[in-house]
Amino acid sequence: MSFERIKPHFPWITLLVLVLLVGIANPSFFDPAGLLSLVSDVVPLFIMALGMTFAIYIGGIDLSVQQMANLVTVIATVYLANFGIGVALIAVAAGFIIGAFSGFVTTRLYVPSFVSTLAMGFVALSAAKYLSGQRALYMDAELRDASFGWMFGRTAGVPHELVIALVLLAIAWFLQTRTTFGRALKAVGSGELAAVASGLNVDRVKILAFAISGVFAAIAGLIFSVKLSGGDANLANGFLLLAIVAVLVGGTPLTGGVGGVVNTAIGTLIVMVIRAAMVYLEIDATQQQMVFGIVLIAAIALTIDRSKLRGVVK
Amino acid sequence: MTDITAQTAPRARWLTRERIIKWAPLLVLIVLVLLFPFFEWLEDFRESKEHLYLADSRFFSIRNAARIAIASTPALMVAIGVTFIIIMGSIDLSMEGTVSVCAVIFAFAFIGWGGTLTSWAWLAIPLALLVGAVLGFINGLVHVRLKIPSFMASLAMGFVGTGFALLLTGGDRIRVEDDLFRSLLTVRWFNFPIMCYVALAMLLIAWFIQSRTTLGRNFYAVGGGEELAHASGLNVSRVRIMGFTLAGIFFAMGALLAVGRIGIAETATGNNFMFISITAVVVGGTALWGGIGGVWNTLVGVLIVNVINNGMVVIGLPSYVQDGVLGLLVIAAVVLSTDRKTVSFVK
Amino acid sequence: MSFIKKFIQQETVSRRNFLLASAYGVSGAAAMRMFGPSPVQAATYADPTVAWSYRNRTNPYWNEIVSGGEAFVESLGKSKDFLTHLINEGSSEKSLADVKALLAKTNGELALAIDTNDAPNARPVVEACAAAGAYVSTLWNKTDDLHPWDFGDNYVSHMSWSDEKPAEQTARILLEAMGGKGGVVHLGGIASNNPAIERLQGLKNALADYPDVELLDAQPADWDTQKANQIMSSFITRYGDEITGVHCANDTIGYGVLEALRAEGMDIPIVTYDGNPQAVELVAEGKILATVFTNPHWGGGITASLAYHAATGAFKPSEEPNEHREFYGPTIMVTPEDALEFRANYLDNVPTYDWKDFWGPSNGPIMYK
Amino acid sequence: MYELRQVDKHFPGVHALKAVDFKVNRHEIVGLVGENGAGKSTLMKVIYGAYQPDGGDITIDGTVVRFQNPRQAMNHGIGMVFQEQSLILNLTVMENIFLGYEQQFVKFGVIDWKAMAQAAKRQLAKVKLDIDPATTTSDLSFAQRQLVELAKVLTLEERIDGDLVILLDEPTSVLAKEEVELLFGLVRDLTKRASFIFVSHRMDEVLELSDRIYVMKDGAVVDVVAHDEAEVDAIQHKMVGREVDKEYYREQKQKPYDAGTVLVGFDKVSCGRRYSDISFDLHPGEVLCLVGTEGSGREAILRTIFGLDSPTAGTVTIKGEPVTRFAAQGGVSRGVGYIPRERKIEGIVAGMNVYENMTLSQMGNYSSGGVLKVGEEKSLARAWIERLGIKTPDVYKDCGGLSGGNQQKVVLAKWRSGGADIMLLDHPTRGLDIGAKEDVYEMIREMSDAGVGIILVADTLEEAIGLSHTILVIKDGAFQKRFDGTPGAKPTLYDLVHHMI
Repeated sequence: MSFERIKPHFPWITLLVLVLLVGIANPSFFDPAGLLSLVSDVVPLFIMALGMTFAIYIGGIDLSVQQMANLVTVIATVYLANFGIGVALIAVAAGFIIGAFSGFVTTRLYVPSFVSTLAMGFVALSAAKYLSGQRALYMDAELRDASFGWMFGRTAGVPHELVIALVLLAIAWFLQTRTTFGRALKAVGSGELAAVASGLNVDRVKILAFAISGVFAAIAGLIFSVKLSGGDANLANGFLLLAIVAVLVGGTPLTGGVGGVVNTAIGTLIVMVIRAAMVYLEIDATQQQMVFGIVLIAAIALTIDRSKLRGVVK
Repeated sequence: MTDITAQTAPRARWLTRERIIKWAPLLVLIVLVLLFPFFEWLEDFRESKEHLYLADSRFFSIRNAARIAIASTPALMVAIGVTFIIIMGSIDLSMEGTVSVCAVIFAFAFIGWGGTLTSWAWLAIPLALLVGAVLGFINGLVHVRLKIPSFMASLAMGFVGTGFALLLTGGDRIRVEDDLFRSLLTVRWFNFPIMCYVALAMLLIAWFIQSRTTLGRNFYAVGGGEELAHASGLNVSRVRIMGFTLAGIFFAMGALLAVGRIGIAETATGNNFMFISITAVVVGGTALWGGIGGVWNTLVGVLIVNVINNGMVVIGLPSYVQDGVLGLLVIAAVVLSTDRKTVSFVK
Repeated sequence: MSFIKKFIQQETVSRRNFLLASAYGVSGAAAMRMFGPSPVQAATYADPTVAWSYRNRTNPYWNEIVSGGEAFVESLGKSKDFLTHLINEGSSEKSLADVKALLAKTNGELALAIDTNDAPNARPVVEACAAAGAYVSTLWNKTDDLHPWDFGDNYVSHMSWSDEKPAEQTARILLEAMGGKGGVVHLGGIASNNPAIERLQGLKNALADYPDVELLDAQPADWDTQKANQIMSSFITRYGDEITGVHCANDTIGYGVLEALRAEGMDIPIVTYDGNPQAVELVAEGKILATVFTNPHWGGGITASLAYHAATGAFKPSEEPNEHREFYGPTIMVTPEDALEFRANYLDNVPTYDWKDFWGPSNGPIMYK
Repeated sequence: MYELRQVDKHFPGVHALKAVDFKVNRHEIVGLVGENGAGKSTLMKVIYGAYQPDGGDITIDGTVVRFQNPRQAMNHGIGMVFQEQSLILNLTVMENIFLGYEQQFVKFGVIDWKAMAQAAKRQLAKVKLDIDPATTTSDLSFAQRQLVELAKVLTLEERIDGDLVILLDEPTSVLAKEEVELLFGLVRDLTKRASFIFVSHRMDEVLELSDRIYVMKDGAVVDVVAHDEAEVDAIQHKMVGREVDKEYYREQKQKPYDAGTVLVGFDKVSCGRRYSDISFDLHPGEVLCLVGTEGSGREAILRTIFGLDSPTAGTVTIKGEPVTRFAAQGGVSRGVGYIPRERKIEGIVAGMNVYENMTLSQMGNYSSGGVLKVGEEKSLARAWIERLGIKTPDVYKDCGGLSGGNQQKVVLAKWRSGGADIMLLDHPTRGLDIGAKEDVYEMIREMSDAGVGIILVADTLEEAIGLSHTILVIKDGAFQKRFDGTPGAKPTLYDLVHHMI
């Protein structure tokens, strides 16, 4: 039984073990400033994974997040001059609308989220290409600093990015555990039919989950855009699979109802450590991807709590 | 008193809702095939040019059909492979890696063993299929034995595959120049290159597996009710692993045709197959929750996706709206082919 | 041209004009007060780590770049493995994260050569290097408002290629081969990439002198062979025999186009770009009319060399003139006549370059429009 | 020939089988009766190999055997006809019949569909079912599917040389009278070849068919009676441990309802093919029982009231207001509570704890501005745990880990605490042990006293008769007859069955 009791803690134990392994192999990994910088760089990915958690938590998936972020980098860059910090609102609104539409297509039109979000991602990509005129755009530095300079300073040595991430994590955690919406999410993820039979408006909950995923993706895109002070229709490429991996490795399986945003924070850190390990352990460039895959299988095999995957494993 | 021993009454109406939904993907395909020539006609009409609908269409021509067929063949192979998995209610995302590895190993072996089909190099073909089978088998083992949901297991296996292909090539691309092998693309029978017939043959084999073999039928049993199938004495784990192995073989076939089409094997050979093949499967009417659909649906799905891609360029749609239009059309196609009355909820 | 396309293009043009006016109009000059660290006397290192960060290993272009980087470290009397590789897989996020990880690992004792994958990513990479005291040289991608001289010594140099002129030259070769009439299609790179934009512009410049040639269509093929293959077959459907020439944004696109033509039994002139060995081979066989060699081997080596020598203090970047900090790389036109000779000189026997001759083969300062 | 000796089976928190001795002789039909939760289904699962016993032996002809899975049991001649539909609906009839044993029709790797169809025909002929074996199973009626199940098990006849033991789990629950007789005729014929274990709730049928009857209670065999000595009353007494009397269904607590007020009004309501032209009124304090066979439309009526299904014709009024928009949220806000039959799937959310489940339908009452007041939720849960005697270590216990009766209590608590005054109970006692059932009956009476209108779809007819004020018999979606259930003047089982089938 003691093994059963340890199980839920596997994600962070895995993280700890990985950190120790890398650190032992190369002690410079433990340099606090370096670690802090590593962690703050993974923030956009983390925020995207945070949003994705909501989609996966109800048993779906959101494949539009990367294109959503692409679109937002373009929106932010194009409209910064007109609206200043107001582009944040536009970005969030765009994320909400596109996410909600994906959710609508999934719940009301019965298109599996795997396909509906993929398709909506294409729509967002088209919008990004159109808005950007298919060019890489960059922000005017003064305008960027005036509106979003606060995002990248440091207070008492703590990067503001990290603070933003923690605040968003806190919000997401609060949403998940302390609100009626979060409770409804859990009910939908663990037992949709029971949620229906309890009179919950399941469709609305699901649509909202996708909308939130869109909003977080938009925030991730915005931060990334400001960080890179520019935008184009491909800027956020490479986020999607990593964001999914971060959620899964954290121990939120695709079956829904298990895991949550804190798991995603751990999952993102695991991904970060694995990736940094490639650099720290000097893995040969041609071997990195294969090593990543193998470590991933091991990490997932360790972190998923099979006793909670009720029924058959598909 | 109802007489239970009698045959269920034949459907009175020919055009039932179920039947329409069953054939919806094909209807969508036909509509698309007629729609794009309409835009061509409209364009010429606006410019007051002579244009007889369909007859003067460039899209609606044998030669373009061949082009769409060529573009479809590798994706069709990959999509057929994943169809079996989806019928079981699982999913396989490892195709990009598997295709790359098979393509690269095939090319190395082919070049190394003589470089032409008339030498022992033909052995590279069975070797590639074997490699595909082995990768699929490992994928299935990871999924079934480690009890990792197939989504995660195959996603990670896909990373491993792509990484392995990169390790093999070191980033180089290998040209396969043998004229005999390339006759897949260059030699045409009845306007269609040989690779189309190869793909057709593989489709028939897949159909045969699906409809005439125990394994194929067991996929449906697992997808229709895994626990019930288990209770009936079916070795579900074995069926699953076999399914992933079979999918690997079809991925390898896709790799061979992809190399046949471009003449180049590289780590990037597998790129873009993942989303296109799963989209095609779903658009064709095979449900992601398993049990329904089949390889003919997948053929229709692959054709729908490729017809859209080809047609959008042919009618001169600007490139930046093409992605969005593809997305919306895919949603529309899936909506039309989903029987909303039999589905309780979808995630 | 399709009316749908016309309509949307008109829309785009007005949108783009609006966009340019808004993005560039307010303030042109880049201000580095808040973000960039103020230039200070930079520390130098006796034996910095040398790293190359690039897109992927699946494109022969990057393999050439890397071979240059490796040749350079070997010229230092070290083994090839001394060069650290960072591969971003087309992800700006990974590109930046990997650089940060390496900076942390080396504690800033780093000479980095990098293509940042996307222009906007250059700024945070350079800023991170400067903040850590590392030395960085960039290749290809950076935004126009980012300049080495704003960072003292740490941002050593930026090399790019002016693709417009060479692309125009290949286009002229193509248009001549077409007999100055007919229709041409262009298959481009990832639309937002600078080289993709310049190479298409080169074609358009050349077309101005050939009024009888129509640019039938131009679509992005994302530097991808398979995508190029599919787009080309669709072009053949749409335009059929109207296509009498193909202008490709790079060699890998060209391979896909050639195979599409081969499937149709068509034989029309095409030109490409980059001068990969396989493409040079095809030029020699006459299958490709021209490609442009940008000498990625030299580019890869010299970028690493510049960063390395600045890091060791062998030269002081801030004392160099601006044209030594931002300059164009060399371009060599490869045509069927000189393909064999070219191959013998550059590919079969890779020349041994003097990696301290930083600016010898370069091609003048970068000009902004 | 087939024998279980001192078989034990434990589940977390439950001693499901207690030293069970069980024996089947050649050519014998053995009846197995017991209340739900008495351990019948666990025993059957042990017999056909789905569960492995923790203690004791299984012997065939004196040899100890151990089955790892159902297939091994099948290879020893033990087959099962399932109560729940165990056919895979997207497969054809013949594929279902030979699922897992297709190899006999495979020549050179190819399935010979013709041979399989012929073989399937032969199997179907055994159960006198004349359908095309290539029919997709989902197109069959429930009764046809039941016969296909039997045909599937009978393939053992060809496959196994030794003795056969066939379990029939509630095979008659969806069959009409003639069909039942046909089935019994078949079974008697087949005793030449096989032994049967017959499990049913219909006591008369068990008595009619079985040579010996095992009676189970609380995981143990409490009696074995021979056919000739069997008496319904005595067996029922053994099953429930005491007289099945008025006390059991709390008939003494049944009080007249308030006929002046109408809570739910159905006026000529139809819902597609499920039911048509149904009219009734539900009053405060009334227990209205819908009686009919499986698929007769009982559940669909409940779902309409709750708002899950929209009627196609007619008017539904709840508390005087005609319902125009059918959605579960509307049902809940009108004070309707629904206790679904599939307790584990629709009743509770496994993976959520006790208080989370209890407030699921009424989160608005335990939150302000969307923020949950977890403290109040917990005190609510504690109050109801005490009030209903829910056995759980604490309020944090995952409801998926509670026993069936306690799960049902959580569901009841969910609705009662939310103030529902119209309760829809779909098989509320299914799978509960006697004590838990009595708790449920007690609660039904309590609710009834409190003026709650209850519509009940009961697990057994006895239950329906015992509990209800009013009984509506429905057959094939159409209203048949209304019975008044005033204590002392209750209809008999026969009255109801007569109209049901």
